[in-house]
Order: sequence, then structure tokens, then C-alpha cells
Amino acid sequence: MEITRYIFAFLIFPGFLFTVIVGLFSTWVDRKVTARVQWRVGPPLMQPLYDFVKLLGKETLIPAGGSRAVFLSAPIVGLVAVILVSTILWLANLWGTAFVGDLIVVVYLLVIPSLAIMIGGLASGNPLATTGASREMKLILAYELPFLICMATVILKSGMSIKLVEIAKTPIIGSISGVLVALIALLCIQAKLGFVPFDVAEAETEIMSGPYIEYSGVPLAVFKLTQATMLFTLPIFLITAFLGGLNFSGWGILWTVLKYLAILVLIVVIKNTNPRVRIDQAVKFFWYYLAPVAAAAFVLAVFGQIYAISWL
Amino acid sequence: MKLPKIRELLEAVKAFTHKPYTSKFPFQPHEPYPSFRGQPEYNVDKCLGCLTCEEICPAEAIAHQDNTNGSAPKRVMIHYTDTCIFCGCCEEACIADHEGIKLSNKWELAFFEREKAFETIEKDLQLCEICGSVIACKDHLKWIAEKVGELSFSSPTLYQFRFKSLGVVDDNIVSAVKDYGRSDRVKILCARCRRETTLTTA
Amino acid sequence: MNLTLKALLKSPWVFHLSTGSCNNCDIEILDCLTPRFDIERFGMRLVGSIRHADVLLVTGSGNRKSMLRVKKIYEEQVPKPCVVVGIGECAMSRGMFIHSYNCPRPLDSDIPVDVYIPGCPPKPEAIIAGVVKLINKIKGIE
Amino acid sequence: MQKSVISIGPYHPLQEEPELFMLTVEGETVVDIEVSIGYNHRGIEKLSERCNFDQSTFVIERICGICSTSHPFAYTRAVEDIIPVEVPERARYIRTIIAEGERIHSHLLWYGLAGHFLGYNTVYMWMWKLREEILDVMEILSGNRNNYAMFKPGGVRRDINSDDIPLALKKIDAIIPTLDRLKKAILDDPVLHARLKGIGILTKEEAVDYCALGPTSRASGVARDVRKDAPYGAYDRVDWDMIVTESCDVWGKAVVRLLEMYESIKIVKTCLQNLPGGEIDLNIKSIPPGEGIGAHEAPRGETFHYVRSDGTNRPARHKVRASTFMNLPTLKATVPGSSISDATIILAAIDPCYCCTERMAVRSREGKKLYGGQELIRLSQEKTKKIKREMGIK
Ligand code: SF4
Ligand code: SF4
Ligand code: SF4
Ligand code: SF4
Ligand code: SF4
Ligand code: SF4
Ligand code: SF4
Ligand code: SF4
Repeated sequence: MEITRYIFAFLIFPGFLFTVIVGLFSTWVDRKVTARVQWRVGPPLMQPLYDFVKLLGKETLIPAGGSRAVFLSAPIVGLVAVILVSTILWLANLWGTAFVGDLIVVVYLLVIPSLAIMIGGLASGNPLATTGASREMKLILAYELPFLICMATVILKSGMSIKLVEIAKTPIIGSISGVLVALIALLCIQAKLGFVPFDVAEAETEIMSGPYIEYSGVPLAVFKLTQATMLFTLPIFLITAFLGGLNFSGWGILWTVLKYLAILVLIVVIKNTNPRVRIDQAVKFFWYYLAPVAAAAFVLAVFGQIYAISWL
Repeated sequence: MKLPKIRELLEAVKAFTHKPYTSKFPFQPHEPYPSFRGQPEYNVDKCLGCLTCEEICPAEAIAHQDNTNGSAPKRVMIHYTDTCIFCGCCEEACIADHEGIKLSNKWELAFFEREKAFETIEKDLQLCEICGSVIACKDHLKWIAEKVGELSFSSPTLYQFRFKSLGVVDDNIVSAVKDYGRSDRVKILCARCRRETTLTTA
Repeated sequence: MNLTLKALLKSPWVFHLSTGSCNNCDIEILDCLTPRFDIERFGMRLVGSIRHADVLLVTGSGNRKSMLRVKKIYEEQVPKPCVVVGIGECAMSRGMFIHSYNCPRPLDSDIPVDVYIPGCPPKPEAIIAGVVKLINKIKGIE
Repeated sequence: MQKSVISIGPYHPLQEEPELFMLTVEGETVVDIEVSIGYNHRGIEKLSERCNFDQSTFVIERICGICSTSHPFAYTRAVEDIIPVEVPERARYIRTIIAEGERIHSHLLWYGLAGHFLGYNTVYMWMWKLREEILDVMEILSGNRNNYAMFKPGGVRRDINSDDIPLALKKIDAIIPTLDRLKKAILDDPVLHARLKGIGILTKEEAVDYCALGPTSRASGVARDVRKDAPYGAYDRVDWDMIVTESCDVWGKAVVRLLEMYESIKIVKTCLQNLPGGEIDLNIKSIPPGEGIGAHEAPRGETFHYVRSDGTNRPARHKVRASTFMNLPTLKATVPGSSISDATIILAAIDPCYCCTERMAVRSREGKKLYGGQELIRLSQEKTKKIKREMGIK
């Protein structure tokens, strides 16, 4: 019975189906907010779905020079990873189902979509895609460092727990170091999502969508879906790790939805009020500015923990 | 004062809270400014068929076709929608007080078949009463006759035509026969036949 | 109408090809994206890679050098189904450049064009109206 | 490090027009750039020679949509230079209004596109929103958003209706507050500073050596502007300043364009308010044999036309030298050494457009360059020698 429950959890709720639907809705929020910030009307609610269905119906062209199997499987690997993350996060938040170290697993799984993009790009054999892939790699190296320090701080602040259930119970945002790491993690997530100012890897006007350049039809649809689900999953992760998790009792539902939308809108507004940075600037930004700040926050948190000062 | 990023954010918030700038088109019709240069259109009543517009058109978007077979010879003025650049030269040059062809306000012109991308009007043609070649459109001759007033009596083509249009002379003289007599001189003639009759009849 | 086609009409991603134009039509296409016209309202997006395109917006008078590319793009690189929209007088009869030695043939003698939008340049409204007209036509036939 | 070639174009989201940049890169660094154009060549000069003087303005207008006033302006000045005549005062003002309106919309367009290249689509949208208002003004005044069809040798084709002027002025005034906000926002944006400052340096000496024009040269401290140096139109009748910066980088070019918009707004407003009465056209009947030159400061720099008349109603020779033709080679100085990301914005910074710049290089089918300009000149000289030899001419 247990196994069917997990299969259900993975495929329907809160896994694949749920994540995809809310993910597509999130892309709509993204596009709508973008449009409104730019004085436009923006797409209708069902637009992401139309886009997805349309891509499914299109011809899939496979580049001649590339490796077929890798090229086609890369998007699926990425998608599965995100769905797994989403399932774990929701199970932890909803039913308290968790295993020790699920935080670590989630952090690892979150790297996989980026790797998938990279591998897919490399497999297509297009020079622009290769450039995009190499940028993606540099970007991963750049943002993972501060991101991991943030996670360490989170673990520290929630009493050395690496279980999401327990982390979700402590709203880490309620202290100086908490605010700092939350902001840093937000920027890291901006980079993970491949949003401006950190969209160097797919920079449309520089390298024509980079790794995606050769993708069309179904695999492209899967990539788009991956991005959509990321857009849903990463804010949820942020909420779980920093903002006291999801709560579904009474007014908690409203509060949860508000938290989610606020983070989403924040991400979108950052995306729309900044130009793209150069890859070297991005690396510098994450390593020379964010990483030290994150480390400082960590140190603060350590002090806070030792001297039991909760606001540090 | 330096306010990095603040102004962008304010503008973003402003845009977000205000109504979008987007026009209602296509749900509401779009009306361009009155001066807008849209599709040129012939006015079949005003146009004289003089071909000035064809001559002047920089894109060669205007052409004509003379159908002289049949009882009512016609000149078809053709305006090619797929070539016109909406410059307005034709209207500017039109001898009929700029009213024979006029730029309208129409801008919604999309079509599917390029073979049909033209508009036509038909004008009655006057043929030479001897050789049957094209002289000009009837309206054009009438216009010239009116312009030059009594001076048109110096040209049989003009006064004959004037008489006919006034109904003084029967309109249906068909005499495509050369009699080399003086009567040839009082016919509506093309330049070539006019010269010939003038030179050969005493 | 089948689902794919329906979705296609709801989300036409456009790719813009210029074959030797004066630039104006191209700019008016870009204008369609901007706040006043916002074709994203209809699910249209301008995409960067030919592989992602459903609609080719072609402008320009069919310059010898670029037509080679355009033909190749249309025949080999665009995933089908794909419609072609000819924008501006140049893309129909070649407009002002009809006598140019470097624009030997009109666009539609090389690739099939589904709808023509006249104008020099056409107003962005005209471009939108033309695409809407095409969508209606496809809907009507299916 | 291994070198590879990245081609930007011929169809690339960076450009509205097809052209091919071949960037030779080592990793992310561009070491060489080669420009291949010809995707846009329409043989305008030859087309112009088969039109009459009046019709030529329409071909010339369609050299390019953004300079759709600059080219006719320079051309009509060249034709008037043959006769020679001075156009009526009112026509001078109308010409100036249209030309400056074009500059405003062209610079706004550049801003939008530059933002787009930087992934800053919001700027693109905001700027083009303002541009719409200017295009409305142009539609009110000339009857079309672009390709205004206003110029003709000897004056202007259409008058500006005095009833339209208040509306036009109102629309122009309405964009100023927003433009102010955006100006300050752009000037303060730290990320833009990080992206644009210190890249694509074109020193003053290089600007002079490459004969850079317009904002490209004025951003390198070369104070040159046809409108000031040899005033025409109504440019000596209104008060305005030439914008020059010394920073030599992409940022400088952006600032020049930003401030120039204000000057243009000033010129348009003054001209609209002080529009003199009188004739708008000289009704030139014939053009005597002779040759003439005309120049106009287009949004991208000086546009230059040469027209020779043989006394017929057509130009016997018409030569166009547009601004981008001079600005394009500066990329040789500015691009190598930068990263791919910078290269795109440096390319964009000269506001390139190739409609008017179509010249020749010979490539094989595989894209290998066979002959460049130098070789072609050499071949041409050899052929001339050969012909001379055959004809027995020393
Ligand atoms: S004489 Fe006749 S052909 Fe010559 S300009 Fe006058 S109307 Fe035209
Ligand atoms: S508007 Fe211009 S292009 Fe069109 S028919 Fe008239 S003269 Fe010809
Ligand atoms: S009357 Fe006007 S519209 Fe008619 S043919 Fe002559 S110029 Fe053209
Ligand atoms: S000489 Fe005779 S044929 Fe020639 S233009 Fe004059 S009237 Fe006509
Ligand atoms: S149709 Fe007109 S505006 Fe469009 S590209 Fe051709 S010449 Fe330019
Ligand atoms: S410089 Fe650019 S905008 Fe000006 S005419 Fe040339 S191509 Fe057009
Ligand atoms: S140089 Fe270019 S524009 Fe000039 S004639 Fe030769 S091909 Fe034509
Ligand atoms: S050789 Fe060069 S400079 Fe001399 S006329 Fe020819 S193109 Fe001009």
C-alpha cells in the first residue's frame, strides 16, 4: 500500500500533475507581471498550457552532429529531478513525511536541471549551445557556493537538523543572519531559474537561447515544463527553508499562498528591472560579494547559537 | 541625487498599478489620424483616365489596359495593392483637382491571393474615327474642351467631341472608312490620322 | 479542428526574417511586441531560434544573397507546421525595388506565402489584423 | 586556447536586418571580427538612376526605414546644390521638424534595442512606449509613422496643417516627464554602469582615424556635427547644443544619444512654435547639367549624397555614403579583446544598420572568404591594365 501511495504522490499529488499545473500557472504569473510592469496587458491565463500543447504537436528536429540519445533524454532527467524535489517538499510540508537528510537530497536534486540543460546543450553540437553550456557550468559553480553556505546557516539555525520537516517549523527569517541568507538564497534562486540578471546561459540576444537553440517540439516542451515547475518549486523551497514552511490550516492557506505569490512577484520584478550581467561579473558577484556576506551571516548565526541570542 | 534602482522600481510599480498602455485593438476598431496615408482609391466619377498618375507613380503601382474590342471601348485603370507604397504622388499629380485618385484612410489590407491584389475602374474610351486607335478617355477630352473653352473650336476632335457630349451631334457616327475627303477633317481623330487627313486632303 | 492546430493558433511563435528590406517593416514587427500593441495578448512571441518558430514573418524584397538562406531555413530548419506571412510591399511584388538587379524574383516564387500584409510599412495594427485574418481563415477551413 | 568562430547572423535576434558577423573567439574572448554584408543589397543607387529626380526621393527614402528622412534630406540638398537654389523658409522649418522627429524616434529605438540586447526588456518596452507617441506625432504631421514622403527637391511635398500643431506639441510635452524619469534611472543604474562602462573603447585618435561619425564620434570627444559645422535647414535659426562626451566607451555613446534626444525635442518644439508662413516648394521644373553634394546629420552620423545631372530628368549618377558605412570599421578597434557578451552590445552601440552600407566581399560556398576589398581593388586594377594593354593604350 505504501508503494502505491508514493506512486500516487509522485505522479498526481503533489508530484507531477499538481506541480505541472501550478508550475504553468506560475509561468503565467511571471509573464503577466512582466507584461504589467512593462505597461502591457500580457497573455491570457491558459497561455502556458497552449504553448505546451502546441510544442507537443510540433515536429522534433534532431541536429545532425549531436548525440541523439543524450539530446533527447536530457530534458526528461531535468524534469524528473524537479518533480522529485517538489514531491519531497510537499510531503514534508503536508504530511510530515520525511527522511533524514532530505534537505541534502533536495539541494543535490536542484542542481540536476541545470546539468540537464548543460548536457543537452553539449549534445546538440551547436557552437552557440556549447558556449551556453559552458556558461551554465560557470554559473552553477558561482551560485552553489553562497547557496551552500546559506543552507549550512539554515541547518545551524534549525538546531542542526537536516530534516525538512523540522526546518520548516523554524522561520529563520526572524533574525539578522536569517534575513541575509534568505536574500542571498533568493538571488541564487534567480540564477538557478536562469532569470535576468543571471540568464547568461540562454542569453537570447547573445547566443540565441544557448543550449535550447537546437531543441524543438516535444523535448523543448519538456524543457519549458521543467522551467515552469522550477518556478513553482524553488519559491516553495525558499518558503520551506526560510519562511516557516507551508501551512494549510484555516487562514494559514491564505498566508501560504500570499507568501508564495510575494516571492514569485519579487523574483519577476528583479528579473524585469535589471540588465543581464556578464558571466564573469556574475561569478564575481556570487563569489566576492555574496559568499562573504553569507559566510558572515553564518558566523553571526554561530554566535547567536552559542550565546542564545535569537535575533542574530 | 543618486537613487540607484529606486526609479526603476517606482516606474515598475506605477506601470503595475496603472491601466496598461495597450490599445484595445483589434477588439475595438482603430482609427488612424485624418492625415494618414492609406490605400489610394479611384473615384470613377472624377477620374478622367488621363494616366498622369500612372506616369508619376514611383513604384509603378498603377497601370492601365485599353479594351478596344467590342462596342464600348473601355480603359481599365489598375491600381496594384501589392506594389503601392502609399506615397501620395498620384493624388498630388492628379489633374482632376486631386480627386480622381485619393489616398483613403484604409490600412487594413491583408489578403491571401496576390493575383487578385488590385483594384480597377473603367473609363469610356474615345477611339479615332478612322483608324480606331485610342485617343483618350471621353471624360478627359471633355475636360480639355471645357478647360480651353472656345479655343476648342481650333481642334475638330475637341469640338466634335464637345458637340457629341452635349447631344448636338449624334454620338454614334461609325465611319471607319477613309474617304480622303474634307469630311474626314471634321471627325474625331488621332494625331496620326489628323496629320494624314490634313496633309492629304485639299 | 484538432487539438494541435487549435493550440498552434493560440500560441503562434514568430520568427522574423528580413530579405533585404528598408528596415521599416522589421521595426514595425518589433513594434508589435511593445506596450501599445502587445501581441503577447494573443499568445504570440518573437523567438530567437528558428527551431522554435511557428510563423515566419518575412519582410524585404528577396535579395539574391538572403533568399538562398531563407529558402534553406524554410525547407530545412523550421519545424512544420509553419505558416509564412509576407509583410510589406517588398515581400509581395518587391514594391519600390521591383526593378532592382539584385531582387530578381518576388518572395512567393521561392517559398509559399500564406497571407500578405500590404503597407510600406504596414501599421502594427495592420500586421495584427492580417495575422488575425489568417487565423480566422485557418479556423474556417478546418 | 582553441579558436572557434561564432557567427552572429545572418538571422539573429540581435538584428532586424540580415547581416553576418563572424566573431573569432577564444573561450569567451573575441579576438577578431569580420563583417559580411550583402544580405540587404538592393542596388539603390542604380534604381535611383532610373527614376526621375522627384521619384528618386522615394527610392532614397527606402534605403532605410530609420533614416527615412535623412537620406531624402541629403539627396534633396544635393539636387538643390546642382541648380543651385535655396529652399523657402517654411520648407526649411518643416524639413527640420521631420528630421529631428526622426532623430528622437531613432534614439528611442536604439535605447530600446540596446536594452533588449542586454536582456533588459523592460527598458525596451518603456522606451518604445515613448516612441509610439513620437510616431503618432509623425503620423499627424506627415501621414505615416515612418517613410514620411515629405521631401522633394526644392521644398517639401506636404504642408504641416496648423490645426495639427497643438496636438503634436501636446504629445511631445507629454513624453518629457517620463523621459526625465527614465534618463535618471538609466544614469543611476549600477548594473548598467557595470555593463557599459569601459567597454568598446574608441579613443579620440581612433575615432578620427576611422572617420567615425555621429554619436559614435561625439562619444569619443570629436565635436563634429553637420548641423553645427555647416548649418542648413533651420538649424542655425534655433538654439541647441551639440552633445559631446569624452568617455569613449559604450556608456558614452548611450549618454550622447540620451542627451541628444532632449536637444531634438527642443528643436522640434521651437520649430513648431515658430513655423514661418510662405511657400513650401520652389516647383523646380528642370535640373541643369552639373553635380552637387548634400549632407545631413542623420541619427547615426553624417549622411552624404552626390548627384550628377546630365540635364535630363534623371540623376546620371547618384552616390550614397551613409553613416554606418563609416562607423562599421570602428568595430575592428572596439570589439577584439572583449567577451562575447560585450561584443553584442559594442556592435549595437554604433547603432548599426546595413541597409545603406551594402558593399562587397567574395566568399566561397562554404563561407570561406576569397576576396576582400583589397584583393578586389587589385583585381580591378589588373583588369584595367589588361584592357588597356589589349586596346594598346599605355
Ligand atoms: S503636353 Fe501633354 S504630355 Fe506633355 S506634359 Fe502636357 S499634358 Fe503631359
Ligand atoms: S500612392 Fe504612390 S505608389 Fe501608390 S499608386 Fe499612388 S503614386 Fe503609386
Ligand atoms: S484623372 Fe487623376 S486619377 Fe484619373 S487617370 Fe488622371 S491622374 Fe489618374
Ligand atoms: S510635334 Fe506633333 S506629334 Fe510631336 S508633340 Fe507636337 S503635336 Fe505631338
Ligand atoms: S515594404 Fe516599404 S517599409 Fe517595408 S521594407 Fe519594403 S520598402 Fe521598407
Ligand atoms: S545608417 Fe542605418 S538607419 Fe541610417 S540609412 Fe543607413 S541603415 Fe538606415
Ligand atoms: S558598389 Fe555596391 S552599390 Fe555601388 S554599384 Fe557596386 S554593387 Fe552597387
Ligand atoms: S576609386 Fe574610390 S574614391 Fe575614387 S571614385 Fe572610385 S570609389 Fe570613389
